[in-house]
Amino acid sequence: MSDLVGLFPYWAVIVLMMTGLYIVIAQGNLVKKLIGLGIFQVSVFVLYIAIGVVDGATPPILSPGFNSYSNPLPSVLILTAIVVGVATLAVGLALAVRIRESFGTIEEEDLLPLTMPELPPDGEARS
Amino acid sequence: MTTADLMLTAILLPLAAALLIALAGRSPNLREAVTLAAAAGLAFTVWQLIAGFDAGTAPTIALAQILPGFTLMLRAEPIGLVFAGVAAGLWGLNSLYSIGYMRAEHAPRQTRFYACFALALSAAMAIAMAGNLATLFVAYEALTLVTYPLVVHWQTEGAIAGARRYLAYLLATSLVPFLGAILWTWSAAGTLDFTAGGILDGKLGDGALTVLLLLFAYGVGKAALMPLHGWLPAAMVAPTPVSALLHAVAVVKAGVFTLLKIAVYIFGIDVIGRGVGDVLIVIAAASVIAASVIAMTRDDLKARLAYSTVAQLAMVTLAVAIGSPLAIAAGILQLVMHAFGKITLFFGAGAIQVATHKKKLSEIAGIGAKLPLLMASFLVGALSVAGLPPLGGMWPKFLLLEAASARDLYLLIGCLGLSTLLTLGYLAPIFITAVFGKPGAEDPHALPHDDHGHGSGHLPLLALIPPVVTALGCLVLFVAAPAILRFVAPAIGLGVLP
Amino acid sequence: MTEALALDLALLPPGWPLVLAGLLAGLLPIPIAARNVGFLGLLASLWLMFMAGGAPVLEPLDAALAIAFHLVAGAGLMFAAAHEDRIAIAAGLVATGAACAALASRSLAGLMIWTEVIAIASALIVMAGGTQAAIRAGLAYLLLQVLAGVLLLVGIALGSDGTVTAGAFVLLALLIKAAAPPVHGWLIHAYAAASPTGSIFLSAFATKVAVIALARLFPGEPALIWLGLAMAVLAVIPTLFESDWRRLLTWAVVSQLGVMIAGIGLGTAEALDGVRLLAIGHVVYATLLFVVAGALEMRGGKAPAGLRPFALLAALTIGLPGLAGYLGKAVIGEALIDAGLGWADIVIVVVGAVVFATAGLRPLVEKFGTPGGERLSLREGAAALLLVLAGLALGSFGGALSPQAEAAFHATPLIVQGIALAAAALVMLTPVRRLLRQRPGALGALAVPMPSWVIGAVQGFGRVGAALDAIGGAAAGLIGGGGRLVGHAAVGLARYVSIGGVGDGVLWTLTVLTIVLIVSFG
Amino acid sequence: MIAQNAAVLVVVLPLLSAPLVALIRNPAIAGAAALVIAALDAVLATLLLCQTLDGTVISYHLGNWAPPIGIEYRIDLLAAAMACLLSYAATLVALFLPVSLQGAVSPGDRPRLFAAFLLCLAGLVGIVVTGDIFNVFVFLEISSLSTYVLIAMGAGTDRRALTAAFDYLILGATGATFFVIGIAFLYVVTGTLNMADLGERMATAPKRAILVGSSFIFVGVALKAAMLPLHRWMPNAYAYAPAAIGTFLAMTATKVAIYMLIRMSDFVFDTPGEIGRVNFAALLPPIGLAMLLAGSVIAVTTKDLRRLLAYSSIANLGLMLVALGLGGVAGIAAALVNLFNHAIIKGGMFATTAAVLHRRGSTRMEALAGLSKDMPVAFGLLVLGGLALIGVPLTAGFVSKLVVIKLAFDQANWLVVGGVLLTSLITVAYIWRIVEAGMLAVPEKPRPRRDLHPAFILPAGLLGAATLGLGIWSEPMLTLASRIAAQMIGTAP
Amino acid sequence: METLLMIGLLAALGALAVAIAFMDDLLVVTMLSGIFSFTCCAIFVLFDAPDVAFTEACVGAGVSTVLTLAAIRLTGRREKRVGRRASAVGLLVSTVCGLALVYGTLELPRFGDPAAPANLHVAPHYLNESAAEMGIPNVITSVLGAYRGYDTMGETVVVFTAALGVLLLLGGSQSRPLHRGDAPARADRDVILRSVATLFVPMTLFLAPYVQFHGAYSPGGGFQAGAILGGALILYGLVFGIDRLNRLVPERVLQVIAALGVLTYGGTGLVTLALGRNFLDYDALSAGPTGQQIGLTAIELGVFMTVTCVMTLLFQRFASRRSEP
Repeated sequence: MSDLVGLFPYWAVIVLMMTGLYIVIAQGNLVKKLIGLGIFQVSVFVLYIAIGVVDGATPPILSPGFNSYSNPLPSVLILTAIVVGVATLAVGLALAVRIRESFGTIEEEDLLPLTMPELPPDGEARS
Repeated sequence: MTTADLMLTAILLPLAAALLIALAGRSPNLREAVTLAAAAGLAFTVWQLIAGFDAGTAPTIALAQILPGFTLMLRAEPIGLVFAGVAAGLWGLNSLYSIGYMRAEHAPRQTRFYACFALALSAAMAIAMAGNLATLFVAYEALTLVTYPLVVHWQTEGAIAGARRYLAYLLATSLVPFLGAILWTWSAAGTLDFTAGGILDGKLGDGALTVLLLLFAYGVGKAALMPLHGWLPAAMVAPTPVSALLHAVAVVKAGVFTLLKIAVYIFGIDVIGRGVGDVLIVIAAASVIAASVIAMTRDDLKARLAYSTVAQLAMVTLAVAIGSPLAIAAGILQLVMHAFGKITLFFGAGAIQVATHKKKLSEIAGIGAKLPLLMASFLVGALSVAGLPPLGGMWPKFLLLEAASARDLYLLIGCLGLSTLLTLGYLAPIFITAVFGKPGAEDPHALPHDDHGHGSGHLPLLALIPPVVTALGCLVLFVAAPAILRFVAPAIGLGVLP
Repeated sequence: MTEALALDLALLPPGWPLVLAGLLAGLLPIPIAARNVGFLGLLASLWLMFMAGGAPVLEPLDAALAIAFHLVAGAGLMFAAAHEDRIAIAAGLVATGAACAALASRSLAGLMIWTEVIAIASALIVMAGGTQAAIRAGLAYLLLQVLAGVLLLVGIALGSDGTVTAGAFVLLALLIKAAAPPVHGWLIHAYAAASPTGSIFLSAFATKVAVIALARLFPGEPALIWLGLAMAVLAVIPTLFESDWRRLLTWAVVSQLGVMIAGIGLGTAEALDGVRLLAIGHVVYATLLFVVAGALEMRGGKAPAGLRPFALLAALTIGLPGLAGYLGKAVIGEALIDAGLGWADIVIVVVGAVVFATAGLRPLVEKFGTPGGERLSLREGAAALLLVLAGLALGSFGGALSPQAEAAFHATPLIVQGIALAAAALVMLTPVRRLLRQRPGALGALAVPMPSWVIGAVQGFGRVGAALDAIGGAAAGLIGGGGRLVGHAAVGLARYVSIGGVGDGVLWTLTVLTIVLIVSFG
Repeated sequence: MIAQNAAVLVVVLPLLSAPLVALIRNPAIAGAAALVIAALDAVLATLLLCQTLDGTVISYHLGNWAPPIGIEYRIDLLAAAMACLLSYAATLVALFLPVSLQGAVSPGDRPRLFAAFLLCLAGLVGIVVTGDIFNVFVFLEISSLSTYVLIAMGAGTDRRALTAAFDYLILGATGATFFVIGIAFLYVVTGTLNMADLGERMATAPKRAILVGSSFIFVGVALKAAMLPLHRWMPNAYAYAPAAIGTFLAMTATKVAIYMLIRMSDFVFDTPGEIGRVNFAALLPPIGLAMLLAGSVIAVTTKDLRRLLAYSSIANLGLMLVALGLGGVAGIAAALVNLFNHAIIKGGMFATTAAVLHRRGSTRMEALAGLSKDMPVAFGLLVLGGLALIGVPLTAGFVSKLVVIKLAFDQANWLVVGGVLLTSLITVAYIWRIVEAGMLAVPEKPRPRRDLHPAFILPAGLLGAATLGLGIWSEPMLTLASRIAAQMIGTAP
Repeated sequence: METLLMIGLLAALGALAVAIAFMDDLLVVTMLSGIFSFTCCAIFVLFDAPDVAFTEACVGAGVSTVLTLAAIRLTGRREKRVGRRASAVGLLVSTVCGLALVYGTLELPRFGDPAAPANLHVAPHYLNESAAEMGIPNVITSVLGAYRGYDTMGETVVVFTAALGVLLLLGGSQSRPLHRGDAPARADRDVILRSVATLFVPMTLFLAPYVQFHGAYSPGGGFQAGAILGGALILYGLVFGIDRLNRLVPERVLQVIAALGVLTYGGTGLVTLALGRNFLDYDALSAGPTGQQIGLTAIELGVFMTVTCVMTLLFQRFASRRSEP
């Protein structure tokens, strides 16, 4: 039972990861993919934070009266990762917008025939 | 100059010539003068090398190290010098002929043509003087590549396809079995240096050696051993001087020369002779016969000659496979003799084309009357290739017979005899049709000559002299063969000759 | 052997001026120059051979044969020049020179080399006949001679380890060259197909050199007696029925070669000298006959004035004692008698008489019936005269060449020969001869259709080649097709993995992760 | 001072100059600035190489916090050599970057593009020099983000650059996240992020977590290294990015991933060639061979020169993996020889392609017609590179292939021998398509002879010369590679 | 109790994720993902990581959601649902992979285990020594700004890179300014919204510096403060129109300040270098904790500048883009 509880956060994270990735895999809309990617990334945040938890501890802000603190390092790492995530999202969204403007769609199915390597180049500069 | 200097000169001179030719592209006369001068210079250099050769003091020149143990180095030795001599000697003639031919045909891209020709000679010289397998391989590949523009020269669809085939065969064989065999050798023997007596004895079992020898025989695709001969007929799309180069001077010769070197200095003659080469004997003999009979079916003169080359040079492979000093001597002589014979034939075929715009056996009936000297040369070349006395071509055949009889290979003797007859069987008709045939008799569709315009019957002197000279060469070589044998005898352990 | 050959090559062989002259003659564009070069070559060759200290190379009989060759060549040259037959001139000169060189050669290799040269030159002469038949015959001639040359070469090569087989190869080769049955067919077809000029040259060299070589290498080989006699008899029969003079002459040549081979088989010193003498004589009279026959043929069978005496002289030269043909045959006959083979002597005498009758007398009687041919030219006349004189000289002074020649002037042979010739004359000069009905190509079956066989063989190999080619093509196609199939499959697979939406890419990623995980756990 | 701090300056210089370059309004000045910065960076990297050549390992403590408390820059010979490769590649590309952007990117955008280029360089160098595994991730993201954007800039000539960038973004982010997940699993059982420390502490850690962690890291890096079948982003990225950027990526991006693979296998884990306790090395030769085959085979069918080169790169990466998988000092050395040589060869070819694109406006095969006539130098360089790819002797490519095959021979690994030799043939097939397209195809209209724009001459020429030079005089490269490999094996716990 | 809460929240996350997967209205999806982020925040708080929760709230739930919404305006709201071949395979592979991972977690230290290696090796140093070395109570800030300050600099650069990227993709020559009148529905006509916004924006303007400077003592710091200020500006833009935001803080200004932020951070490092110490060794600035604090302040300022400007910039680029092609 304690094992179950002790591992549950990890398993939840795994479910989240897989759901996120499944969205990326199975959903054709590029924005949706980015959202799926976001879920995937957030699941990693949860994973890290779960690693840093110490039973009965407080957040790592030193104050007298407490001597058990959670691990600060994962938090620091995840702060970084969150920023990376939003940066990636921003660039991805910008790309999606441009794709929509260039191709008229952001659905993978519709894009595939338009992006076949065999097609002649079709530059925006010229069009 | 020292031997070392001469060796470097032999390689660098054509290289420099190629550069100058490229620079002189604007002025055809200058360009061709450079070619001829370089050819003369090269012939002189190689002659100096041969004349001054002394096995005791022959130096080794290290050029570069590609990998530890895989070094580029040069060393002169008799077999290589013979090859170098042939190549250098025939280059000048071929160049003269090229000038006649290319100008008469109003060929485009002549600068590239002459430059690549010079490059090919440079590569051939490097092959000849390679001091180890690594160097030889490098030069071999270079030769393949620099001859590609020559083969594809006309750049027609057919030429492109033919050249593609040429390249595919040569690169495929050299990059897979040849390189593989080299590396295997390297791995087994720890060295790639050409060493008298070979480097593999005792390093691999006879079974492995047999496989290795086959890898080499097919890896050296330039040797055109059947069934990997397809590139040679395909390469006939090239201008005739190039075909002559491929067959006589550089490419195929480089192939069989490579095999000779491998036999003598990598395997060791005795090692092959004790049974390692037996499978190859069968393959080579079959190649001789099969290529000969296929040659009989070819109407296109150059294709016929190409298959002839396949057959004739399989004899060198055969010599390698028999594995006795006598056989190797036969191989070396065949290399020389076939060079002169076949270049004569190609000059002849090209000259026929220049003079009459005809390329096929079925079209050339009766043209000989206008070209007596040419046809006489052609005859001499054909007879020499067939191995009839008193022409140089007899020597290798004879020595091969002797070598075969020494090993009691009676079936092989039969094959060799048959091959001479077959050779006449496919070469004689060319001469006979041209000289004795009645125009139009054999080909009812043949047009009267006058329809072919300016070219009819006129043959530039420059396209005529070279075949005559090489035909005379065939004669001279008959007498000179013992001298060649004496020159190479120490290297291959051949008994004393007068 | 290599050493011996090398030595042979170190010296210029006798006859080289002729070879050179021949080459020049063939290539010089001016006919007159070609002819004159030829004469110059002949003179130079003779001078070198006999006056510049070259004589010791040759024994007297060989020297005589060499001179005969020169004379024949000279005659041929004159005759050929009259008919502007340049290839025949050139090749003939080369053949002459080579024949002389072959005579002088002391090694088998040298012999081989020069017989090959003769063969090549002769093949050219045959083909110069220009007809389809000539070309076919020429090719067959060439291939057979080369086959013989190859056998010779093999014999030499085998000879290096001294086996008996080597000898067999050499014998076989020489017999082919000497037109022994059953391979005599090449000669019949070739000589007949050649131009008249050509046949003049042809008759002289190739077979004689082979005979001399046989005499040197295989004297006293008993089998050769039988072979020779059979050859002589077999070949003489068609002469009775053949109406084409030159074809008839070719049979006669074979027949006489049979006599020579029989003599070689006997192998005594007397017989061998007889063979040599007969060879010399035969060179002269056969050529003379070909000249006459050629001259007639050139005029479409219309006899020119002045040819008939030459025909008569030619016929006489065949066998009349005191003329060229008699001496050798008589010496061989005596030798046969000495060896207790008197019946064989009878055979050769009869054969000789038949030849005299059919090749000499009967044409004389029958072929000159239609006059009106163009006048005999000076050159043709000179050619014939030269040969007649040669025959006379040989008949007169031939005895001096060999101590054995005296045997010919004993009573027996003279009487026997006289009877035989008389009988022959009797038959031919009376209507009895009509009993032997003649037609062109009679008994052609005896002249084994060699050219067809050879051409057939060549074509057969061609067919094999085509089949091989087809098989190769099919194999290449199969391999190529298979390769393409594999290639397409590979490309398809690779593209499937490589090209597509990003979702699939992530799916692949996840799949790989799963696999890696499972693999690493496992 | 600069010498002591070169370790950090080599990253910080381009990192901090990028914002400044982005602010410059004049594209010409910005381009020049980018060039100067890249060149200075190359000087710094060279300095590092000199410092580490004798086997010294530079350990630079950022913020002066000793590892594993703080972040450490740990520069051994491999890192220094990689830094050199990256910075020199950037310098050479910066030489023609402005020219190759003509017509593709509007002048106003260029300064920002140059900034992104510098950031990309900084990110890659940062990955190479760091000794902290999380720091790897941060700099990976810097380089990745800038790479996505740089690729998308190709939209000026081909709108598919956008989808290529997007695809790469999704896959790249997935890969990077995998990497972070891997770090988490390693961290949870070791408590450290310093790679050297991690390596030591892993010995006593629970195995399964290590397995999961290393699997994630392996797949994450494999994605970046375009390992089959995770290579799908790569051809599009190279083919549609602005030509100069494609050149830079071809020379650096996947190379850095391979570097990570080597680094992970050495620094963090037990045995070189192994990642975690699993012998991932065993996976590499089959994957590598599959890449060799697949890359080459597709290259034969492509219709665009840059795409062809990209697929060819996949094949060459396969060769590196094969070498790496063969293991040992020799294996790593062979992989490194391949890595550097391929960067040079492919860089030269991409640079030349960029020059062709600049003149022709297209790199489709049919656009190459007549190239040997009107751009002979460019054509010559392409052929030279092609020959090197085939593995023709006297080119660097031959050395690359030879070391691998020789090694396989010595190990009697016939599959590798056969596979590598056979793929040379397919290489011939696709290289010869270039030759035929450039030399034999007849152009629709003759063009005047206008060879490479001068800006391309130096980079393309230098790389071409190096292709030849390293093929003939390969000793420096071999020595360097074997020294690096020896050092890595030596420092492994 | 905490355990149950944790389980409940995690289960909610899972449910949200699944819901997101099956929704085809992107607007709804975006809102759900915002809720997802907020739920995460709750979990982070529960897991003793208030700083992360703070940041996730600002960045994940706030800025990300706004950016996505702005993007959806340009790309279309509806997802085209096509039955995808990959989905079944994808489901299968995800499941298998998930199971494999579950298997892989079995040996992990249990959740909250104080004896886990992660809690024993490096972290104790931060917890035990940072008070002496830094003199500030928030260990996360210490680690972020000092011990792993270099990572943070990289992170700042990542943010800057994102801005650079979006500018390259949607700005400069690629910008498609709104036509007059086709601006997105302006919310400033809604009195309530405007009033609330008028209240909120200044408040956040104050909140931001607080979070910035109090970061040493409580959750917060440059990132959070930047995100808050950026969020405030975005709110301003949302409510009062993007034109006014653009006029208030022009793109160029934002770009310059963002760059300056990076340079401030890097410059601090360079200053320490110039003072003869290692890069980002704040001891160079002053001895002991003071130096560290000076350094921390400087770099936090840099982060703040960059994050604020970049967030605003990102929103600007999306929001001020014409939607019709």
